[in-house]
Amino acid sequence: MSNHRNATSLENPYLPNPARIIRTLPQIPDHQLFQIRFEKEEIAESFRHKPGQFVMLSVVGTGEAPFSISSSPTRPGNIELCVRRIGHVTDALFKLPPNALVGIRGPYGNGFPVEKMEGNSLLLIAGGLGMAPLRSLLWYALDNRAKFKNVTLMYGAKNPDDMLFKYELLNLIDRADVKCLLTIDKKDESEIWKAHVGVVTTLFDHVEIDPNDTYAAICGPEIMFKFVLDKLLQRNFPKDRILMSLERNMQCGVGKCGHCMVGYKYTCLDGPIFTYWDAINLPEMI
Amino acid sequence: MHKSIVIDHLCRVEGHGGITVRIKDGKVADVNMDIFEGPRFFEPLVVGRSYDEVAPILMRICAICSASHTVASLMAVESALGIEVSTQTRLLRELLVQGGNIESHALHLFCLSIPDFLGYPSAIALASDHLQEVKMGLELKKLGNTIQEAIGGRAIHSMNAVVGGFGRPPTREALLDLKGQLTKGLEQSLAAVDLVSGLEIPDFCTSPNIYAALSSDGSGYSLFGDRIALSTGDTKDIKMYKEICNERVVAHSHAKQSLFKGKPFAVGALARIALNGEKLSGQAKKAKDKLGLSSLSENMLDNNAAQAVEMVYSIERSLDIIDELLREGIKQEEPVEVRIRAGAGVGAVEAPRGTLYHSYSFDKAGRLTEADVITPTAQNLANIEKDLRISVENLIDESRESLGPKLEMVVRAYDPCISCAVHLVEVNLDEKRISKKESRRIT
Amino acid sequence: MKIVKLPKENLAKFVSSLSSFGQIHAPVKRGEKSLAFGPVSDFAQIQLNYTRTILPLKKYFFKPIDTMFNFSAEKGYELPMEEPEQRNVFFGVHPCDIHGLKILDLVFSGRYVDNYYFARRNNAAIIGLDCIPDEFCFCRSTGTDFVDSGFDLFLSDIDESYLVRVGTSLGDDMVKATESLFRDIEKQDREKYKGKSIEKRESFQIQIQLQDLPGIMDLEYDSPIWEELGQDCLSCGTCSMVCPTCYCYAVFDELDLDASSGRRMRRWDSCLFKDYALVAGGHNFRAERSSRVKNRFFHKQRGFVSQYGRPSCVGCGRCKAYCPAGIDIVEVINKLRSEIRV
Amino acid sequence: MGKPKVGIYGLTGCAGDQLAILNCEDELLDIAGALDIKSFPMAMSGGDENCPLDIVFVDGAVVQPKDEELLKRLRERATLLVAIGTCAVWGGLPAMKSEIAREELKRKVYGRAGKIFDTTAPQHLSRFVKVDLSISGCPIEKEQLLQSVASLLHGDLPRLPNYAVCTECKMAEYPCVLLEKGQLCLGPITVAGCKARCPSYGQPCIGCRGPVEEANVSSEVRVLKEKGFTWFDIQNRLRTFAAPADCFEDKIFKEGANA
Ligand SMILES: Cc1cc2nc3c(=O)[nH]c(=O)nc-3n(C[C@H](O)[C@H](O)[C@H](O)COP(=O)(O)OP(=O)(O)OC[C@H]3O[C@@H](n4cnc5c(N)ncnc54)[C@H](O)[C@@H]3O)c2cc1C
Ligand code: SF4
Ligand code: SF4
Ligand code: SF4
Repeated sequence: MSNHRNATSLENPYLPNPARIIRTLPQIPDHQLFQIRFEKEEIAESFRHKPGQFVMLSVVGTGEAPFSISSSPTRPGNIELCVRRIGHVTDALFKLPPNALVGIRGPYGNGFPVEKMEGNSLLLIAGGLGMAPLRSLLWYALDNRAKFKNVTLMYGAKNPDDMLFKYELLNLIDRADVKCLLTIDKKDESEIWKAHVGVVTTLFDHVEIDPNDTYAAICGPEIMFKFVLDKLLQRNFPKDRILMSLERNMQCGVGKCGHCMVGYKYTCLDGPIFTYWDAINLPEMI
Repeated sequence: MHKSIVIDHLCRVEGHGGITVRIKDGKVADVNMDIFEGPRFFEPLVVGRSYDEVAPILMRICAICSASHTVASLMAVESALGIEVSTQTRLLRELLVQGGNIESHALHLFCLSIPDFLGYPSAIALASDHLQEVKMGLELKKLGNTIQEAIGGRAIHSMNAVVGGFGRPPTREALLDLKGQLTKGLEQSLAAVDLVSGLEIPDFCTSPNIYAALSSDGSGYSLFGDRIALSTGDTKDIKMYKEICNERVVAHSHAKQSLFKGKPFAVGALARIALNGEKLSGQAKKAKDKLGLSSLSENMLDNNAAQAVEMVYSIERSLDIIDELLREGIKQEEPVEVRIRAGAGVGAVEAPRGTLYHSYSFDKAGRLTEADVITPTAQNLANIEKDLRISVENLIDESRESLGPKLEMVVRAYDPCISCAVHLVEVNLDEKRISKKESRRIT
Repeated sequence: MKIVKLPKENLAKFVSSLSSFGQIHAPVKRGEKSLAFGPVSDFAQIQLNYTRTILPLKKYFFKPIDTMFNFSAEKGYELPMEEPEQRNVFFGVHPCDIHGLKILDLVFSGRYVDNYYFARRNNAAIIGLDCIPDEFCFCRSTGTDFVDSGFDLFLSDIDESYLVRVGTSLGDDMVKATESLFRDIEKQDREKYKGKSIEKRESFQIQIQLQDLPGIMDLEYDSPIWEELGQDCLSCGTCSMVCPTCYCYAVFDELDLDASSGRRMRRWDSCLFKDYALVAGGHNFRAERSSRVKNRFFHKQRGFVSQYGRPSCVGCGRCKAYCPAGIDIVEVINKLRSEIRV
Repeated sequence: MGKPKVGIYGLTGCAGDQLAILNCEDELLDIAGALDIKSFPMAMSGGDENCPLDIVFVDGAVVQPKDEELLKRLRERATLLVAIGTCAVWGGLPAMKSEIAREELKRKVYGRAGKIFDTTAPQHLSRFVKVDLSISGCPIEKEQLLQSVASLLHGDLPRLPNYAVCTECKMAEYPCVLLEKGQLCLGPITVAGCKARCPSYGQPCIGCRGPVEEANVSSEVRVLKEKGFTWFDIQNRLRTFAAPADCFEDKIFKEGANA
């Protein structure tokens, strides 16, 4: 007989833990921040994650989907997920009544290599919903400010109404310990927008970066990746200091179902954070 | 008789139909049973198809009597190609047809007719006051479906019954299981007879009818037979079915009508009981006597009682068939091998609503060259119009509101494939009696 | 390893005796030509000289469709009451299929352990049986024509007897339970076994080189072969279903009519399906059928090697034998290689 | 949340999918209890033919102007329109094609009297209106119907299989009728959901559920030709249940004829 006789005694990694949506904060159209707390206090208290990790969220009767944890591990207790309404599960999630029961399991994925990143400068580049995972990293860095050199955020949205965590981020603009560069693609005459205008890459003109003591973390739509990478590579950024979060179809989150496989890596186990070096070595990664 | 009528026919009429009645000067001018169901041109479309494709296509003429269509179609193909099937196949096919009969009759009685007699719009509404009865009806209906599924592979549109036999005959265990369910069903069908015996049957559509049904050589009541017997005393070989079903195209209908010697005739459960009722035995015979169906009925509304009797019959017969199959030992036999040749053949089955004919010709490559399908409802249409006319004449003084439902009741008694059985009655009464020439058309 | 001998005339008795160790499953006829593993009550049902069953043994441990747990609006997600898994004895498992199970063991263990798989796997006894390759088998090329572990007993045909290798203590118990049926092996048995082994080796009709394939796959990533295969492939999923090492699955929730309770289910999935790499919003990472076919080959022959140090193909020939479009893994590999040579 | 208001209607077809609803004998009263069935002409009298509906189930194909009118009216009344059955989803048998033109068919069946009937080229519902959910099958499978009703009650659309009959056939380990018996099987290009009913009885899939998304028809045709089937027979089978589907359009047919 096989040598896995004791495996049954382990807990079931697929079974979601009961949790409740304790608060929903509308962000922009079809995007909401969900504050979720595990029903079992011991789980709520002991739950720890790394920035960049994700959870599998189940809406009872509809299904399950992966979401990055938007809150920082430095502020445990509740988990925050910033969700875009786009399909079955997310639609059902948006329709749930207050305090609804959901299922959460995780955290999964590798997360950002924060230990390695410590002692370096951070350059966070986000577009659209890409801010969701980067927000976790941002607050992790700000709450552990002494461990990092310069912290810079570049975040672009189509217009001010499309900017996630807008007020939270606008408040950072005046902070001295972080360089928060917010930009919108185009400015409308009527808008009172004091920050930058133009695509994210134009923000590179406003920063000095030393590629050899900086980690860049990029998260956003595909086309943004391409242009941002061009900029970073022009500045001779080492390919293994460029970190990116990838999205794939995930049905299990724990490296079994196969869907998130790229080349020979599982996005759910070996990712979702990959270095650019990984990416160019994995077929179909980007 | 219109000589110009082509030989091919439209088959299915279930679905969207209607009634148009015109009364002029206190006299009935026109009574039309209209069929608006979109034509599907089954017969010419199936021309050119290989012999084994014919049944899967033509069984889909009708969902509710697809078992009968399947078997009639296979019999016609086999008769054309000279294929002899095994006794086991014949028994299984009969079982399939009995299953269809149980399902169809239960559906008609409990979901369409009984609510009618008791003044409810549907079985669902009926269930709020008579839950047990409705549940029983649904269980009987399910029994019919279970048989069709076990034998035909699917409750609607069997795929297991094929030319020459069955893809996979049921196992002994499956038959034993059916037997258990049938035994329970027999009790319920007797309760259904009691229920029907309590219904008050109005007599406004009473008039002499000519009945037609298949007649078998055997001693028992049957849904199969090589001859057509009529209550006029005439008999015909099924191959001569056209002499009975002289079809004509009528302007108000997408379906054609049948006349025998220029006269309308009726097929269906009541016709069968009228012609072959003496051959019933066991509980079915008792049920027939209990429901007073001993003499030739002139009231088509008695068809519901006839269906109740047949439900008992079909269950008893199914039990007999299963016993015979078990006695002989069910064999996992392959369908008979087909030797393709040119030929023509007719298959006929007593479907729930009456005699169903499929008639085909094949060329020497086994491709269909001609198909003719006559459904029971098509045969009944002229008789329905006759009964409607009588009813209108008998009820001429009634208001439009009370006349309409009664006419629907007449149509529904024929069980003309369910969807057209209900609500498509357009009553156009005399202008003098109604200010506007309004019409009521639902759907 | 303990090795004994079972005279062929004792096989029926021995197999019947196994029922005290669990329900016996063995290859039985399915249709006219096909075979399948199924429960047997009568030794005569067992097809001893079979080549392959339609599905490999994975169907028992990783079921085609399986309930994971239940849910309800009030209670959330709950594991159903655990029923003790039935003990099964699988008789007549060929080496490639044993290797297939060993690969699934790897996949379903690791950091996260798939209990559904192991609960059943741990209640299974495997009795292997040697075989003669047919025109589809290439397990010699994949190094899976012999096994040295993963079975409780393994039977090799040495003419009048079976040479029986005892792989586990459970296997030993099985032998012990009917000790009188077994004999000690003698010198000529050992010679026969070696002879048979050579005979088997020489009877392979297909040989392919796989050791350097990962590198070649990388080189041929953009080969026009993939485009051609994409045109032929029907995306029917057959290859994934029948493969002993395809383990992908999809998860879905099945609701009861009350619209508030139900079950979370999983079913076998295939990377050949259009939806496989589709993500919300409509982006499909493998929208082209050619990229999906390529993925299947890459995962088996390239990706799995990086992950687990060996390809996941065990050379059972099922995908080749059952692909309606006639896509032939051996031919594909040979084509990839010959393109290199040019 | 109140019970959804529901209508169940049929256009031109065998009404098998409405019957399939009635065939859920064990669940029928529960369904009727969970839904507010406003109209179901096949099974109830006195339905409300004007009220707005949350969900309308429609079976049958559009083969005459009357069907089109009814369909459009139902679309206006309903929030969600669910096509049930292959006729509604793909045209089904009413849209079956042959070499003969429709006018000719009419003449053949009705003679000169046929002139009085209006018919149009048979089409599936999505050619006329937006269809929110398609449940195919000839007839639909009870399980899929119940699954769909449950999801609709829950406020979602169900996720129905989007893979081929072959997959289900293999999952159930039926011998392949194409390879083992050499039968003309459409399993590789037909959408799953029936649990491979026909192969389970040793019969070929005749495609009654219509094509799977992205069906590779040209490859299927090639495979069947290699197995020795004539184009005539292949073509007939392909255009039995889903002739109007894009994947069976003329181009493919020309290719198939020549291939
Ligand atoms: C690591 C990771 C982190 C993410 N983080 C975030 C985040 O922070 N915020 C956010 O908004 N989104 C995030 N996403 C994306 C998010 O997971 C998707 O938006 C979510 O899965 C949408 O689910 P849905 O059911 O609403 O959408 P759907 O489109 O209905 O379904 C989503 C997935 O289910 C599959 N699916 C759809 N239909 C079927 C079917 N019939 N059968 C089987 N499968 C089907 C699709 O392939 C699709 O990938 C993340 C994704 C990943 C991988
Ligand atoms: S890829 Fe093909 S030959 Fe290899 S193990 Fe899978 S089914 Fe067998
Ligand atoms: S079995 Fe063949 S046709 Fe089917 S998905 Fe696999 S490679 Fe494609
Ligand atoms: S196997 Fe094919 S023809 Fe048979 S029921 Fe399924 S889809 Fe219909």
